[in-house]
Amino acid sequence: MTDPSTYISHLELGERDETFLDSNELIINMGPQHPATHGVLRVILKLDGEKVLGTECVIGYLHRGVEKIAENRTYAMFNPYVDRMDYVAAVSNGLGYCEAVEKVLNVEAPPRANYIRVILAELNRLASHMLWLGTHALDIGAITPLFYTFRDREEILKIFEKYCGARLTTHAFRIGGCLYETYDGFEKDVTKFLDFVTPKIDEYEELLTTNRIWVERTRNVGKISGKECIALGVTGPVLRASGVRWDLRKAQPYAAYSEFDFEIPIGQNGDTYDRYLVRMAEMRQSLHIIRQAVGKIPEGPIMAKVPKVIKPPVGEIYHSIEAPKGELGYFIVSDGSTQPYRVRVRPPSFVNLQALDMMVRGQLVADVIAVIGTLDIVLGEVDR
Amino acid sequence: MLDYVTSYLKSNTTPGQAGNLLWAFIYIILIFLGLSVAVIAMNWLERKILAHMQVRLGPMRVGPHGLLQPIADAIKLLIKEDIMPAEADKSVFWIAPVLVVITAFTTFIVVPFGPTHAVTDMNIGVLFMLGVSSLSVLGIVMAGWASNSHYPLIGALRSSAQMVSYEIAMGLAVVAAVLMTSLHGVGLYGVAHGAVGDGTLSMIDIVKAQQDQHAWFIFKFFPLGLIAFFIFAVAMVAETNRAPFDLPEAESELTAGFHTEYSGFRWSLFFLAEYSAMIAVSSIAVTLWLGGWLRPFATWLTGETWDLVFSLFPAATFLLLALIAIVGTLRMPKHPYFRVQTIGLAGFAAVLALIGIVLLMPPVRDRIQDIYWFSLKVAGFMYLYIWYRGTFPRYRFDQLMRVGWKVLLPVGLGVLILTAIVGVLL
Amino acid sequence: MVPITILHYLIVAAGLFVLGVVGVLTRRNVVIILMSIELILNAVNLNLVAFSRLWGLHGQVFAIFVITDAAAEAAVGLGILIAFFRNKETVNVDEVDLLKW
Amino acid sequence: MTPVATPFFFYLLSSLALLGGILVITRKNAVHSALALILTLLALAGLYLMLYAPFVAGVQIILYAGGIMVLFLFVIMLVSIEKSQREEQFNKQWIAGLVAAVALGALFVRVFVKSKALHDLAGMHPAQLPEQSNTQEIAVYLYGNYMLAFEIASLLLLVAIIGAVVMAKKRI
Repeated sequence: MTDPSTYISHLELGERDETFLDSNELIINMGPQHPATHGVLRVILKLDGEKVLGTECVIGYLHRGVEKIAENRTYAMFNPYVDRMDYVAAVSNGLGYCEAVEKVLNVEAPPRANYIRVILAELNRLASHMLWLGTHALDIGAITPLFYTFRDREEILKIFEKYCGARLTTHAFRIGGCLYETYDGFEKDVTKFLDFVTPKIDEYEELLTTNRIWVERTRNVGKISGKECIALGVTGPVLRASGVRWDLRKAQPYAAYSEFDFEIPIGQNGDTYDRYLVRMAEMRQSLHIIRQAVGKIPEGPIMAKVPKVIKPPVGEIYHSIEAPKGELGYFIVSDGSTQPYRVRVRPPSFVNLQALDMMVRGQLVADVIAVIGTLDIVLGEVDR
Repeated sequence: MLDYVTSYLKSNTTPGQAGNLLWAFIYIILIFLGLSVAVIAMNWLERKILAHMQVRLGPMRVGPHGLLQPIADAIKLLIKEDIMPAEADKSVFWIAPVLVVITAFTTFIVVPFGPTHAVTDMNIGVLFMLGVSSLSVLGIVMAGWASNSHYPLIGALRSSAQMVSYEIAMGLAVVAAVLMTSLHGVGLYGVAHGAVGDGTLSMIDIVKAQQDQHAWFIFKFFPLGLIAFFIFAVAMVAETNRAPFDLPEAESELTAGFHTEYSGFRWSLFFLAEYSAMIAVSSIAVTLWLGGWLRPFATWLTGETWDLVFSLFPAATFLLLALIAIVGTLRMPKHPYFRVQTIGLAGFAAVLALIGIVLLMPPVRDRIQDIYWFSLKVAGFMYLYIWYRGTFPRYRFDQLMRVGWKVLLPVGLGVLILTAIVGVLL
Repeated sequence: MVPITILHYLIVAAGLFVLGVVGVLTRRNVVIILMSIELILNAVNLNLVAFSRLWGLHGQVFAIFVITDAAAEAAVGLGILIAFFRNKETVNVDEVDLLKW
Repeated sequence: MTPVATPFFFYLLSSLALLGGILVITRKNAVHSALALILTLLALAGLYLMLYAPFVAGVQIILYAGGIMVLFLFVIMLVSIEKSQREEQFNKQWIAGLVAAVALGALFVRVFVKSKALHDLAGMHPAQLPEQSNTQEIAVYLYGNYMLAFEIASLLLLVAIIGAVVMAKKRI
């Protein structure tokens, strides 16, 4: 890991590109303290006036060594740490980790736990997309959706708080199932929330989808084809907006997803507008899934039989789930002790961020902002 | 003394034309104070209105309903440390905000708040306003360059390119309106008498022409006046660098644009200039298309009764505001903690009510009407500004230029030509 | 106080004109030379407008033409300046000593 | 619009104009020069107002101060000025240039002192121009007597636009 403060970029800064009027290129440091880089991302921009000649992301400002910490903690102790990676989708992180360890342990969570997991994970996807929508719109200059989405996200966080006592870094699941039984009126709360939020999503769309300026700012901006996405390993809504129908919830169903009927929304052009539409459709699909799940949560235990001291057999496992931002994978190597030998996280934000340079080359500074927003990165996850 | 005042008020000229330095001075002071109050009020209103559009409350802590918030902010800005970057060009850095403020305020010399309520009436009034307001671009370029930093420089370049481009469309729209002052129009759009009269660039005479022709220019040669007005209304938002054309200070892209390096008092000067420029361009729009100080329905609803009804509007507005404040007072939580705030709000309501009652008096009522209608129209534009900001995303630079050069400019030219043809032929 | 006559304006114009000539003849920076030319044009304009006070508006009309000219001149001059700067990386007028390179 | 305190404003504005002119030719930094030139231009606009030429004054402010000078500032920012600031400010033949300019100045002084025709001018009563319709009169001249010149001026501007683009842009 290079020290970010002394890091020199590979942008061939000395080399001159062809610029309009042969003026000098401008090297601009966007971030790490910048209102639109969603945290402490530093992007070095090489500009010809307003046109982007090249970019270079410098990351690591939020590096906390999560993967190294895992090697010094027991499996159960590491569980809360994963919540701190993608802190706007903590539930999904925990779900992925718990399922990965369950896979190493060869246990399976009981159906009731799986249903609760699905409901919470989908609620979390909604929350994550809402946060994305608000900040993305704010970056493009529409300030109002931010407040609308925060108002509605608050309702989700209230449900989380009621369920497990925490709002953001929930630590909702345990290895082998869930620790907490649903509280009285959980179903009622969730249903009420569904009824509350369905018209609200229409409200967001009303503000943006047909807004001329919004369409002009996002259409044909940051285009990326399905092939390029696959080549770069880009996943999640970004991949789906490029027309690739790939969703791990369908491709390799985990938790209880195989029991629900839902669709994978895809786009055609792979531009920022399509990604917006795909995420909006995903929010609707999430509502659809939750509505199915909440009606038929099976009775039964919420915790599988897991030994007090978790000591998985020697072996390695890769398990990935569809987090709100893309494929979130955990690669766990067990040496038979109580602590993992190695945990490697495949964070969707980190991989998706790679596409930034390809997407913004030749476009304008304003598009860099739009593309950073549309990639939906969380620096806690990029840097880990 | 009183005789002198009343004799002046009856003289029916502006102080500048009368060559009366004392009155010109008084008017300048009044306009300066009024503008400052307007900017402060605008600050509070923008936060409140925007907040309510965004399902939140806005400032609530400083004073009842945050009424004292702008004052608290002003004090904060004034006593803040004044930071000047080490590598900045000191003199230019210093002059830039002053220049911007001076140009913003100078334009108000020719703004007619009423037939006699202007500092002076220049026979190049519109030209003067456009010219002086175009000078503010210099201040912005200077600010961006003097900061010696990348973001301000890009912001300044964006801003100047934007202002220079939209000035052209704006000028064409203005010329179309000026042309209308000389065309009385008959036949199809017939109001009366055909002949081509004298055109004028004077702000007061433009409003008088609208009065004589019994039509606000926004309705004249329908839809030509409306299109010209629309062009101006778009260009003026771009000209003042407000959303959705606020690229020069696009927070998410350039942190704060040309005033990134400014802080404290100097920054507040930019703030002041921005809001007074908004009021200035709105005043041009009101003068040219919306009949300036003329009351609405001046030709339809005539007669003594209607005159009386319309002259009661200023008082009614203030009384309504007072009523709202009283309701607010009654709805204040009954808790000792809120006692000061409740009393403050009640006092505010009392002041508003007092103003309203003063405005009911016939001599004041007749005098204040012009100013009231003018301010009301300008306030409408101010509300639009806030509304835009709450609704629209931001344009991208190339799109902005495309709108300016490929849409507004040709349409403006077309409107100008059509206005001339319609005016002369029909 | 002496009443202000046309002569006063002519003296100011002459002063500006001389300042402009000094700038053109002595400075090395092309940008400043162009600005000095603007000074000269403005001196002429002041003369024209001053005379128009005596003999009708022709002077003012001509002043407007001069301003038009000044705009054209500035555009072309600054265009040349940019081309020059691109090739030589300087705005020093002493370096302009080749007709073609 | 009767100008008040005419001599005072005349001396104020003309000294500002001359001060600006001096600053233009003496500043090291081209941006400062440009700002000084703006000062001169605005002072001259004031003088035009005093000469009952409001339209020319307006055009001066819009075109010169608001347009041409912005162009100047743009170009100054485009070409880096740090280098030219460190260099020698005056060219090789600055002595000759200064002498020539001073000689011109001396000629002007002599003309102003000696010329009888000019002194007659001073005594001449200014023509009473129709102040209110000044702008219209100019328009009548522009589109009447000087129609051809007006069209040629527009052509000139077109040529200037194309020329500037051609020269500033290496590849089209």
